[in-house]
Amino acid sequence: MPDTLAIKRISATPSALIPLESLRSGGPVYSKLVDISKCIGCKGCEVACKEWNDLKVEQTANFGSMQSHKDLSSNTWLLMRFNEVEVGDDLQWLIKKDACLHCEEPGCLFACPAPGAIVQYQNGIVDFNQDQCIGCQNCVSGCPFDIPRFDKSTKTVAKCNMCIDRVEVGLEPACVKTCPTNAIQWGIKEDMLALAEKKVETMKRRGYEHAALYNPGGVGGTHMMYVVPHGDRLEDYSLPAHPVASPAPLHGLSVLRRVGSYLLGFGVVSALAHFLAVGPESPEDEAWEPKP
Amino acid sequence: MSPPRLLRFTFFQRAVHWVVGVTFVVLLLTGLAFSYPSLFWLTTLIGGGPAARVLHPQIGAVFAIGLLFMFVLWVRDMFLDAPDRQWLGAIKHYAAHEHDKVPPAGKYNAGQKLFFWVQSLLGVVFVATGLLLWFPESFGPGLLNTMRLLHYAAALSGGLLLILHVYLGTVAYPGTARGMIDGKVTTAWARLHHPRWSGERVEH
Amino acid sequence: MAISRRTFLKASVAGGVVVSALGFDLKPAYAAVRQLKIRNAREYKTVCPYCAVGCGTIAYVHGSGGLNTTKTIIHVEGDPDNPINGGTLCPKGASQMGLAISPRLRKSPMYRGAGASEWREVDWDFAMDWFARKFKASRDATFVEQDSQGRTVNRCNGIAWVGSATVANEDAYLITKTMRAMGLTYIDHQARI
Amino acid sequence: MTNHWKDIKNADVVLVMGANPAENHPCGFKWALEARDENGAKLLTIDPRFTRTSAVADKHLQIRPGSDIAILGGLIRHILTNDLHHADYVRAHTNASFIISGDFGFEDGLFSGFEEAGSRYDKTSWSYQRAADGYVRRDPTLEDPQCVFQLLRRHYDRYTPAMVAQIAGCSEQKFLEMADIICSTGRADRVGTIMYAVGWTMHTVGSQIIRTGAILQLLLGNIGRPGGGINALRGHANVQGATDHAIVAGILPGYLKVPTPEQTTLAEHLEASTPQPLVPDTVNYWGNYPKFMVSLLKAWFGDSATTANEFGYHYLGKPDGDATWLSIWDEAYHGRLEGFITLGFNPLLAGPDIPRLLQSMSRLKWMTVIDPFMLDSAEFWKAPGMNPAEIDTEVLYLPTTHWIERDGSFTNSGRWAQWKEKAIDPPDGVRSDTWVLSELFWRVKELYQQDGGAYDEPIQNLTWNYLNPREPLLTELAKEINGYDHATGQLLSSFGQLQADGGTSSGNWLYTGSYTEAGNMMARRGTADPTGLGMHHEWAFSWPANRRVLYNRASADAEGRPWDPTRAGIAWTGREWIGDVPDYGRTTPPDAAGAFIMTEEGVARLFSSQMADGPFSEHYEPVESPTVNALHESVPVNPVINWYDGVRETLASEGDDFPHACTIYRVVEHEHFVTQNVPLLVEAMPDFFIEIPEGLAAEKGIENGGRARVWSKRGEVEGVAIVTKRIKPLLVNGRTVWTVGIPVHWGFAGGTSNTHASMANLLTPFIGDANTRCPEFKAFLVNIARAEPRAT
Repeated sequence: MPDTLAIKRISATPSALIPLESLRSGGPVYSKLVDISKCIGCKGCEVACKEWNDLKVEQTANFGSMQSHKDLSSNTWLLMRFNEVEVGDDLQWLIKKDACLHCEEPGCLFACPAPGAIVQYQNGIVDFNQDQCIGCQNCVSGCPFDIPRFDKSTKTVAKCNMCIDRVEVGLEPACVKTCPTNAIQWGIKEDMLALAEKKVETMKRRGYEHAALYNPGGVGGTHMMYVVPHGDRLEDYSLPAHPVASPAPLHGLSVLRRVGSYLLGFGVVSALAHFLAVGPESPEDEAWEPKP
Repeated sequence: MSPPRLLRFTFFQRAVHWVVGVTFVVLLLTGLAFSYPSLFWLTTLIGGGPAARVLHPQIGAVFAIGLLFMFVLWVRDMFLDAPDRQWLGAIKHYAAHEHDKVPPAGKYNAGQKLFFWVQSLLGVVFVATGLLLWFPESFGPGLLNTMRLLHYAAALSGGLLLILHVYLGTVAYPGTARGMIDGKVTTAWARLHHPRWSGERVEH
Repeated sequence: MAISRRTFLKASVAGGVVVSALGFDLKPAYAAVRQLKIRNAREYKTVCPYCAVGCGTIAYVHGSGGLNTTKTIIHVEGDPDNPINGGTLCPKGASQMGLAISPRLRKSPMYRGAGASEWREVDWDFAMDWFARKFKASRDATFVEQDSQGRTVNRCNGIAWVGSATVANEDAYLITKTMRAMGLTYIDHQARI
Repeated sequence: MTNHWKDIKNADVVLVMGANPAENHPCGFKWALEARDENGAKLLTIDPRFTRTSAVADKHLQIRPGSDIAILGGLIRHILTNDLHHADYVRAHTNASFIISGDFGFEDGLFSGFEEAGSRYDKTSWSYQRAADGYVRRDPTLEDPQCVFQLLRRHYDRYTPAMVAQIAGCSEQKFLEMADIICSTGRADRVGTIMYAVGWTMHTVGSQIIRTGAILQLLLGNIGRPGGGINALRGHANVQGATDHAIVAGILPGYLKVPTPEQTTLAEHLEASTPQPLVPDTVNYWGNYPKFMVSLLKAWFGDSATTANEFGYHYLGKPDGDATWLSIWDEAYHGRLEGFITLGFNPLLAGPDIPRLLQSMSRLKWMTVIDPFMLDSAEFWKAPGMNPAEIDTEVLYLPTTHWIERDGSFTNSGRWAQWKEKAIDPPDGVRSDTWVLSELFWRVKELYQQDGGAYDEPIQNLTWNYLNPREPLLTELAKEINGYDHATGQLLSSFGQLQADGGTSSGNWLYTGSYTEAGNMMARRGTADPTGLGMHHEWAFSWPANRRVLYNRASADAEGRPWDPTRAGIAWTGREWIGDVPDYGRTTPPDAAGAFIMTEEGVARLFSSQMADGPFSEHYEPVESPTVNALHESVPVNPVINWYDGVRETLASEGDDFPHACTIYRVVEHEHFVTQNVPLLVEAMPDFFIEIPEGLAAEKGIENGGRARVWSKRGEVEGVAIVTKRIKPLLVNGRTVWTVGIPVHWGFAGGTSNTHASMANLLTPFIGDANTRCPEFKAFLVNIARAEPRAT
């Protein structure tokens, strides 16, 4: 059964090595669409995610917020973040569903050195495979949205897998199914884009003149998109304005990789050149004969 | 009849050297595997990706201990003296095998001494950054990135040193490796490469 | 002696390539999707136990129902056919399996005597006997057949029943029926608070 | 709810006040957002806090806890001064034209007929003027100065925007912006709904707040219409059903009345309980009261209910006064109550004034707690500050099944009774509620048979015709509730078939039709929605008679044409009504009777003499208020509330330092106390907290995430401080008033979280509404200070 899911990319694996089944056309490409103007921050999605995926309950403590956890973790793949923002007289309680956006150009996958630890399916889902994960956390650096989280006990990294077990059999992810106000919707990405357009219009009609779709091009678009009432205040939702698939730390790494290969190559070549030029120096004339 | 031999390294010194050497090679190979997807197959040498991920820092710990012993064992011999400075001035003659233009070296020539110091410095970087990377959950991603870059940079420098070290110790100067295998070198070798030391240790 | 250090290295690297080529299996990379956990579960249509929106839910239950088995609830999610919630559930509803299997559910009657500082586990026969006798004693002691003006009132003043807004209609009805027949008038539930 | 959850999608304006549905009814709230986005409806919140509902609303107005009537009164004035009411609706479907006695008046905060001594009203002057034919005099022009419409105008004229702002602490301008939107639905083509909950009911003027909301909706012509109504959002799965089935003081199933001592015969009871028509053209459906009552007695006492014994009328206890929640506790407090039984309920934490409840519980002889979980109430003798050795109350705890281990039906807030399947078996050692109840019944009955005792005839004669008398099936009970025709032995299909002669039985007339010969109507799963309005007549059963919108006759005009054809409730075809199940005779012509068939007026009451505290509403301050009553200083609080002995001393009085308003509430992650047993929810909202406005926190040196202490005259709580922008300071009568918010969900009996036994109801006052005695949880006074961090 799982073989029917067509694969688009596999971490640290040249496309030539991607299994043959994946040459089939991919089937539907899905996307979540989160309408922030309908989100009431009820944490239904957060809880449904944990329940469906059998994620461990964590000991939390109220830190002066309606937010449950301070941050995502390997056992909390989805977190509702709350932010009170005041612009003049206008109080806005901004509530964002924070979880993997499933980038079309997944920085995590590009950064991953372990073949098969991150797989991108043609339906848009980017999934982590803990069996192959080596726990190096390059994916954490590679993610422009700061999503993957390391697990101390398993020494692997985990994040939202878009309930791939449900999607595979034609169900929607648990967060989508449960969302009480239909703030999270699910469907073919093209349909979701059309719906998003409608939602942006609705928001503009309601007076949110900066309403916008968040489907950043720097990562090739995402498979969880947001419709944001305040498109001009993305930072208040902690949404990066211009995320890219290879953020700065990875640049450093790739530069270093290149320098490294030149350096080691240089080492080998110069040793060889030296040897050819001057040869070995050994006391052979005298070494093997005892002195008279 | 075998040629007369001088004891260059004790058993303990050789053991320490090989512990450091072998662990470093394994670390370098697994490290390369982690940073170059095309070399990921190297992890297979020690049981595959996850095993390599678990073993790398543990081997690193052994490496660090070895390095510490190495430092203690050799540090007294590694301070540069006046002839060493002259030796350094004539390093190109040394490389060109112009034997007569190179000031005589003691047990260790100045290049070897510098190698020691650079290696020790890199060792500190390895251990410090490696420790942080071993327990990444305790540190922020920014710090970890810096540490990871430093770790990689040190690894690459170390790799370069390894190439140099192996080349010089084997192909370039035949007979050298024997000192690290059974501990003994020929007097001829010693006279050639470390005349001052061979003078001190004239065989009876 | 025949194998120098260099040749040894060469061999091992080649060996590594061979080993990896043989052992390098992509299969797990995409076969790791876990199977749908409710795939063989039986479905029961029920209603969320919390607020009064009345969300339809489906309880997924493992166990064939055979004589030697007990049913195990493994998951609850919204009933998409229900016109009210259309399959959605709030965090309480979405985690209601946690209530159904809460480790804090109790399985035995407990009794606390006057002045005691701890509970004592008791069996159902003791419990119900105690309950009925206390009930009758208090009813007998406080029952008023006629009030001071001689009007028939037939009420039991000494016992109060409270709850519940969380039981089914049929239970609620039986509570009212039984307690009113016993003459109780102090009857109330969560509607007021 | 007059309407139902999905119907909210049909509204043009959704006013959420005294409720926080995003928090407490998220899945029902979706329909408000559907209206907002699909209809272009305006979603408004009026609340002491900017809530999760406010976060998605178009506008929010912050008010002081307890100032609701001022706001609503201001809205009524706004309508009447600007002629925004739905004139045709008001004329056709309300008692606006009814003429009231010339003796009726209102002065200085008191309606006419106030009796100082008894703190009650003599309601004689609150009556209609009668014409020679005995029916009420009416003035269709609404010009008569004594007609309800004119009285209404005069009464609410004092609620000027300035006065509203002064009382509620909001800005006049923001109030008016809100008013313009709310009052925009007084037209045929627009309709608005109100969603309210315990934010309205839990006040000393709770019932009157709701009445003011109802008056508002009637003036705007919104009652009975799809997308309209006044909708109480209930907080437990079966509050509605348990109320319908009358686990409630003062009523019997189907809102029949508990007999009183004065009603010495069934005939007297029926006469007193059966209203007489006040106009010639009213259906006066409660005229059928005798049929409902006799059928109930037949259901309960079967063959023992005969005309000879007045159908067992005297088997029912007749209380000598109020028997509601607060009175029960008061009986216990004074040592008059011996036994206390609680089932599926944690009464101690439910408050108010937990310290007082703890004392009350210690004075009981015995208590039985029946619940799947060990409750704080059962362990009251272990509460902080209690010494078990000094408490002689014997306590029995019985573990029982919960919802998923039983079938049966829950009736939701929208009156839909939905049948649920049993999913799993209860574990060994756990019994059903029905088993416990039957066992108690049989054991008591047998004890009486053996030993005799107080009047046991009703117990011996109670019908118990169940296959397994020790554990009746819920389907058997459902059928008993539905009722039988005794002549045929068949299940009834409509309460129209009920008889007053003992020929029928029905445990609850409202549920007749829920389990018929055609099967269990509550278990129906048809999803068809031909009207597109979300009525879903084939899904479950909605009382009464599967009607989805109450008073739906009022959704059409005098001629039976829907006010808005795109949102027709029912429509007259010339021969019959189509659409929803009509709240009217199916073939009764539109002009034959008034639209409100349940009233003896045939119309809805803008003026009602049935309330204890006035035929109109009036703003009275909470018993603990940070300010004077700006309307009438001499009558600050509701003059007819009941003061239990010793309660005045537990309230903040002059000279006490309790400057801040406080209100309590639920959060979305918890449902009262039971969810403390669900690990995922404890994770989602772990700790007791206190919501503090930024300015107040700064003044007190309280840091966000630090700890704060809040105390009232009755008790003290301590918890994590959430310092928020969502509560602003209010300018009330010239003084700045801060509001502090506290959630209710925590207790002391070992929830999975560490709460330090901070319970919101340690703070609340032991005082209730004048009509229902629902306690005033929502507005009281506290003080606040920083607390030092404590090890958790």
